[in-house]
Amino acid sequence: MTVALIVEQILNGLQLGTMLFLMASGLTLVFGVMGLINLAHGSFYMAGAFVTATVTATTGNFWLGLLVGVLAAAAIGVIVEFVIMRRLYDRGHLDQVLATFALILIFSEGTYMIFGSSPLFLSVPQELRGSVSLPFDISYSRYRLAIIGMGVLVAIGLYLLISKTRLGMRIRAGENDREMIGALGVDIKTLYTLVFALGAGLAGLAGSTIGALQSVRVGMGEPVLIMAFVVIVIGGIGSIKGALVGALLVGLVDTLGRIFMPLTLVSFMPASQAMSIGSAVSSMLIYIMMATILAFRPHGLFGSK
Amino acid sequence: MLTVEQIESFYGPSQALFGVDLQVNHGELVALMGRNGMGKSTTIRSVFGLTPARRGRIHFRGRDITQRSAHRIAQLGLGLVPEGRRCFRSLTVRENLVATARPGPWDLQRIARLFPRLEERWGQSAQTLSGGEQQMLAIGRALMTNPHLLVLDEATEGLAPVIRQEIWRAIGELKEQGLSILLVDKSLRELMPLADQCVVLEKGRNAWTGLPTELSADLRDRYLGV
Amino acid sequence: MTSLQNRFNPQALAAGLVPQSREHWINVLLVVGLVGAAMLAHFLGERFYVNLASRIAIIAMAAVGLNLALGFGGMVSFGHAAFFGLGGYVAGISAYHAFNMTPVLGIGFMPEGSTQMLSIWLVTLLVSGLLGLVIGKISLGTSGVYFIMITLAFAQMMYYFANSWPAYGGEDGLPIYLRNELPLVDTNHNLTFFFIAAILLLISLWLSQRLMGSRFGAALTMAHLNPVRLATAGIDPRPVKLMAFVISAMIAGLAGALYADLNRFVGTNMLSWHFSGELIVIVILGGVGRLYGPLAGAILFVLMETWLGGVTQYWQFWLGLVLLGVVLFARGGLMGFLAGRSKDV
Amino acid sequence: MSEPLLQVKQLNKAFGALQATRDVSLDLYPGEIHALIGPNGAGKSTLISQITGNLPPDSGEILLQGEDITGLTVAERAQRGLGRSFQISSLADELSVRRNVMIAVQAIQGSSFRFWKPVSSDASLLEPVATILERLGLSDRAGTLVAELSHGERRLVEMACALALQPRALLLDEPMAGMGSEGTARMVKLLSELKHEVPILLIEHDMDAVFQLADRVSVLVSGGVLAQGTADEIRNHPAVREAYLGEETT
Amino acid sequence: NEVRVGMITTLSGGGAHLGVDVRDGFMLAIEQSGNSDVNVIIRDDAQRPDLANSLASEMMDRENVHVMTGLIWSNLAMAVVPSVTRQGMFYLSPNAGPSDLAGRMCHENYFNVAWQNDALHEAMGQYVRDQGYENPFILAPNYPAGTDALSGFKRYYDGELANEIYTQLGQEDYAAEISQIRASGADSVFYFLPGGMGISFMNQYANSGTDIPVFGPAFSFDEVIVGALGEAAEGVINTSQWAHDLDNDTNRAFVEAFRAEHGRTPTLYASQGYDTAKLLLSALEVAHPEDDPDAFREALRAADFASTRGEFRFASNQHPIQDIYVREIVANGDGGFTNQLIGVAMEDHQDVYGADCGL
Ligand SMILES: Nc1ncnc2c1ncn2[C@@H]1O[C@H](COP(=O)(O)OP(=O)(O)OP(=O)(O)O)[C@@H](O)[C@H]1O
Ligand SMILES: Nc1ncnc2c1ncn2[C@@H]1O[C@H](COP(=O)(O)OP(=O)(O)OP(=O)(O)O)[C@@H](O)[C@H]1O
Ligand SMILES: [Mg+2]
Ligand SMILES: [Mg+2]
Repeated sequence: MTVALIVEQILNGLQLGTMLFLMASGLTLVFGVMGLINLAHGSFYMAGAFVTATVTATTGNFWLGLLVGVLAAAAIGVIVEFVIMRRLYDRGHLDQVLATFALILIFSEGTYMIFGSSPLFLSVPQELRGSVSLPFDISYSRYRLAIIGMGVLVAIGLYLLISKTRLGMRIRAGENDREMIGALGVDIKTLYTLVFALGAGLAGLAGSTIGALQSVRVGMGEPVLIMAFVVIVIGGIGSIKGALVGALLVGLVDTLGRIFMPLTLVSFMPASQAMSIGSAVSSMLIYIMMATILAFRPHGLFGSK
Repeated sequence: MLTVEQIESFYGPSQALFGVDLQVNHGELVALMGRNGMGKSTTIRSVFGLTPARRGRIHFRGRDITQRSAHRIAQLGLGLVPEGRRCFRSLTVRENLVATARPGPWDLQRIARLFPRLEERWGQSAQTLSGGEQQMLAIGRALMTNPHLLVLDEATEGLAPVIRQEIWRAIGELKEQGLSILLVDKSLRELMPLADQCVVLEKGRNAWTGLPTELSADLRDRYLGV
Repeated sequence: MTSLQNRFNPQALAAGLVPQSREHWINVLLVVGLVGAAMLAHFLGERFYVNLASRIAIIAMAAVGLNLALGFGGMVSFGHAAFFGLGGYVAGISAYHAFNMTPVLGIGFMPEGSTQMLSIWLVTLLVSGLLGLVIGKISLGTSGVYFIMITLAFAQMMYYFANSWPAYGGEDGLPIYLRNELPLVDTNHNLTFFFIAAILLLISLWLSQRLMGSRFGAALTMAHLNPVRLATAGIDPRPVKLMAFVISAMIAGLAGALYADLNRFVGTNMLSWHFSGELIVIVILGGVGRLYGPLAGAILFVLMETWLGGVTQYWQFWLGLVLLGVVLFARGGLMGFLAGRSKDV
Repeated sequence: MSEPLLQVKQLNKAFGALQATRDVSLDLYPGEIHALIGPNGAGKSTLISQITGNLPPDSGEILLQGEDITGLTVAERAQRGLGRSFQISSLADELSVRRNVMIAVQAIQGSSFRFWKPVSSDASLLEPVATILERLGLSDRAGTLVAELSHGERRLVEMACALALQPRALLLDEPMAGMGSEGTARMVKLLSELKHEVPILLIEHDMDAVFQLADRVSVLVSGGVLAQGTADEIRNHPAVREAYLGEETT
Repeated sequence: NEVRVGMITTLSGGGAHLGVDVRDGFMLAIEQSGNSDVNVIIRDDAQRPDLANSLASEMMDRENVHVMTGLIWSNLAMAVVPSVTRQGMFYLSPNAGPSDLAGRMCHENYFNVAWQNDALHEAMGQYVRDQGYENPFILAPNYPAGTDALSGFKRYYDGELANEIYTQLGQEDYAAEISQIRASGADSVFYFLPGGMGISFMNQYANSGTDIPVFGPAFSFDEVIVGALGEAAEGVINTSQWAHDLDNDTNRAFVEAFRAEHGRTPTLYASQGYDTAKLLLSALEVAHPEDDPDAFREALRAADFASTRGEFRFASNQHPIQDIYVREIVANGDGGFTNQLIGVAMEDHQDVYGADCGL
């Protein structure tokens, strides 16, 4: 195992992290800030990917597809918020869970009805194919680097929005006491619609970009959703910073665990057994990590009570 | 400026107001009085559209606001200091003040002058403020919206006498500056000299309305238990 | 309605859970309906519907378990599949070893499994209780969504473990050749099996009713609604919640054991987060913190699953719509809809 | 004078730079009402929270009947007879007044790990609750959900819960706040009776009430004790007037 | 006299396109036969064993079906097949072939018309060896089908391995594994990653610019997946018991008819569904499963039908003995990509589990 490979694996970890962050940021925003549990977040992820794939296929222009995909996701977000979520803010979290679970079913099957059961074709845009070479004679995928960059931008943008702008303050205030912020003259409803759309848009962005690297198919949102929840919980709900750190942590632990867990076990047991046990453990790794972190920091790394 | 006519309000099935009348004229300070649970806060909630009145009418600055949503009512220039403070926990003092501020004579400097204690805690999160500090913050927050009519529900609750005197002085000043005020408070002593008009509620109805000077001992005894 | 009348009814109030007349009748209706349907189906020779009834009863039982933690204790566990699946695997593994006469877990001194439901149930209660204790102890340090996720974490660990553990079939799962047995009765007879399930369901319902009516229930409710208040009164919320969690785990585990026997199969899907989610959905659907909510929820959910599946390929779409309808238009789930707003709790 | 029932010795608590409690020592004797007054943010509630165990002190110790309880949890202290009311009321809104109070009664009767006997028919619970509600004039509200009470009514329920614990020492954080003149009057009457059963550490900004009730008064200013003494001593204490009372005269 | 066929298959969730093709292939054959006595009841199992189980009991007890088929996934088959066959029901597997059902748990009423799970992997092991590759890098998800896949591969590839790794079930990001492959100095890559996992892997592999040749079973390269992969899949070699350009009359007719009806090229799953129906129909010619089960069973064993894969017969454990072909993914002229038959990896392949089967 060369240094170069180790460095490369660390890069891979960071990059998986940023991918997760793209998804988690929207979730933590809607969830921490509006106090809304949105299981359907994965559906926006899926929606983004499907629209992007379709538009790209018809126009042959990935970037146009990306744009439309993100907007579509946001638009769906607006509709969902307007028609359903609105009625659920003053209900308990549980009603939200049920409603958004229902939405998952509706979106997934709906996607079947529209697109059929086959996964769609969506590939990395020409400009970002192949890889660039970095120090330590590592060559690294251009597209993945681009995703890292995008993740960083989103992180900064959101951080500023929430903690620095008046809009951010109002959103947080609304989370504390909807009634009061209304009584002080802020139209919290519209505000929340905006935030929800933003969250959905981010999910769409994640779906479109990551879809090009993975697979665009029904149900693609669910595993990511779980991961994203893990991330925001580790980081501390509502904290963009937390989401970022959590995402990177999960990305690194997962990636490195997958590689090094078996390697370490090999020294104790026969190779193939080490492989299977190793990967068994590594697939539990992030959950073990989450449990441990929560056991000691019940509100995540950056969460506030 | 504000006229409330025969409003009836409900909490779910249970009725809290059975026809309340109320009028606040420009530059006036009206005191809303009554024992616990008589409907003072409910009246205020109804004015702000938080517990919309099912019957009756509410007009503010010439507009009918009976059915308007809370934020649109507030934007017309109604500032609320709610019962039980209800500061925004997770925001800092400063953020609490600016988050909902609207342009006008009241700004941070002026609040700081009114409540020096708060200025010392600009960066502290509201949930860790002392009860009294929260009260000051709630008042400051309402003033920052630069209202035409300031509504205070038990605004001096839990304040140290010195501070309370401060606040009464402040309220006095505000009145001088022509700000109209509707307030609920138990301490008649400070209220009487300021109030232009007293409205006493009893079981969700108007029991008595008049000048503070006319508020005779037996009225006080009957309606306020003093 | 109910909420009003009970205000002045110290009886109902104090417990907050003694069924109100209307709710009471609906509860009775649900139980009688289920049992009646099963028997009718049997005499019409519709074995399938008998099995369906058993399935409902078992799922409902698991949900009753969850409801104890989620509805009454405010502990939204997204990991109850862990207990359900564990129960299933106890039954499966036990039968497996009894079948090939090998020691359990391949460890020499262990017994060679068993096909006796009673002993299997006992073991199930034990292990799922223990697991509940461990998971609960660690998880109860957290609250809200953190609790949801930490419980999920534990379930996921078990899920991945089971998937990659070849000894008991991994993801392929573990068939049970013959249903495990009870003395005196033939568990392979559908109606008999249904009654076994139904009786255990009723026991767990009755149990949680007593529980919630008792002082423990009162403490649990307060631990849910306002722990600070409870502590100020001198009662530490943690052990109260933990106890509730353990009991809930045991019930879910037992249900799991039955489920494995019903399907003559146990697989990792019994441990998957989808199943945890489904349980939560059923509880909410029925009405959170309503004693018979889980039963109502299970009946609706399973019937929809079966019926819609026959009608259209896109049945999950319609299932979604129905669920959505319930949240939006039936506050407090089915029970809220049928029996009106729940009192006190 | 007899043994102090509650002793606070050299208590210190800082929030970052802010010294919220500075070397505070005070004691509470049987049969007395000891009022704790001071400007807003002086550290009164913080002090109470440390006594009840909601906040850990940085240094100092707290004795209840001579026993050091500094290390105990909230629940343990409550079991040893420390009752409190919160400044910002903390009740279970979704439950009826009766059930809120009942928990306290249940607590002092010991084990909550009784799984069988239904509380609904448990006279040993219902009767004490009824008595207390009677005493606070809440009887007709017994069945009402706390969420449906007016502000003042909630404060009364707070009191009821504290009383139900039959505490050895009672810590009240602004019980009169938002109470209305009549309510205040009733509360004053109640406390003056009560102090013979249980000594009270009373935080209150309503000076009329304080000076009517208090046997002794401690004045807390920016975390430290500025003055201690009888009501009259304090009333005319120049520093106190300057820091707290202002020109208010009674 | 009507014949009721219960088809429990996966029509929703991640793996839906397999079920859909099995169904479409099956129904196509039924329609073509014009046999109006055959009545097929189709239900979606949502890839859930417990649901499949309850559907099975519904099929038997309510719909009174005579024959069952349709299951896609091994774990569902394990949940359903043993209990239904034990109750005397005939089950024809159009896809899943777990080793237990081929071996110690085989049953006279259970016929597998597709393959035993290891078949394609074994054939690929053979092929890779024949092509003279010396250290392949092999990977699969860490679950039974995955471990079976790799052991199947190794059963016929007995040379060195660059590395053997198990990925996570449902894993979507393979950057780490791909880096590993590049660093391993392998001369070939064999992977079995069903469904979305495979698409993700291949996408990322292609994008990473690694040019080590890739081999795999057809499961990861059916026409649908190839469509989703586009040029990313170009040049990949995969083994299949069938190919759409396989040159025999039945197949030509089938592919043509399928394209005509569904406007897409059939996948191997479609062909399996089609063959299953053909087998069923051929046996129905002889006997009705209810009136004379033994004759019906014998007729099935005879496998006297024209298969889309040409030669087809059953081994004693009632699993296929068939040729396994090699296909390469090439551009199909009009911008898309498709599988092209390039040879035979193994003739008369037969699984190794039959030995443990009592039949
Ligand atoms: N959320 C609510 N739900 C139901 N009833 C309520 C609610 N809030 C208040 N009430 C009832 O409405 C009546 C009036 O309450 P309100 O708060 O207006 O009284 P108040 O005059 O403000 O009393 P206080 O001086 O104690 O604040 C009371 O009887 C109270 O019980
Ligand atoms: N967690 C905390 N972090 C930082 N500062 C705190 C925290 N809790 C309290 N404080 C500060 O400590 C000081 C004392 O607060 P405390 O609530 O004890 O005041 P108080 O005497 O009760 O005032 P009041 O009479 O207004 O209730 C206040 O200035 C408050 O801002
Ligand atoms: Mg009020
Ligand atoms: Mg205080």
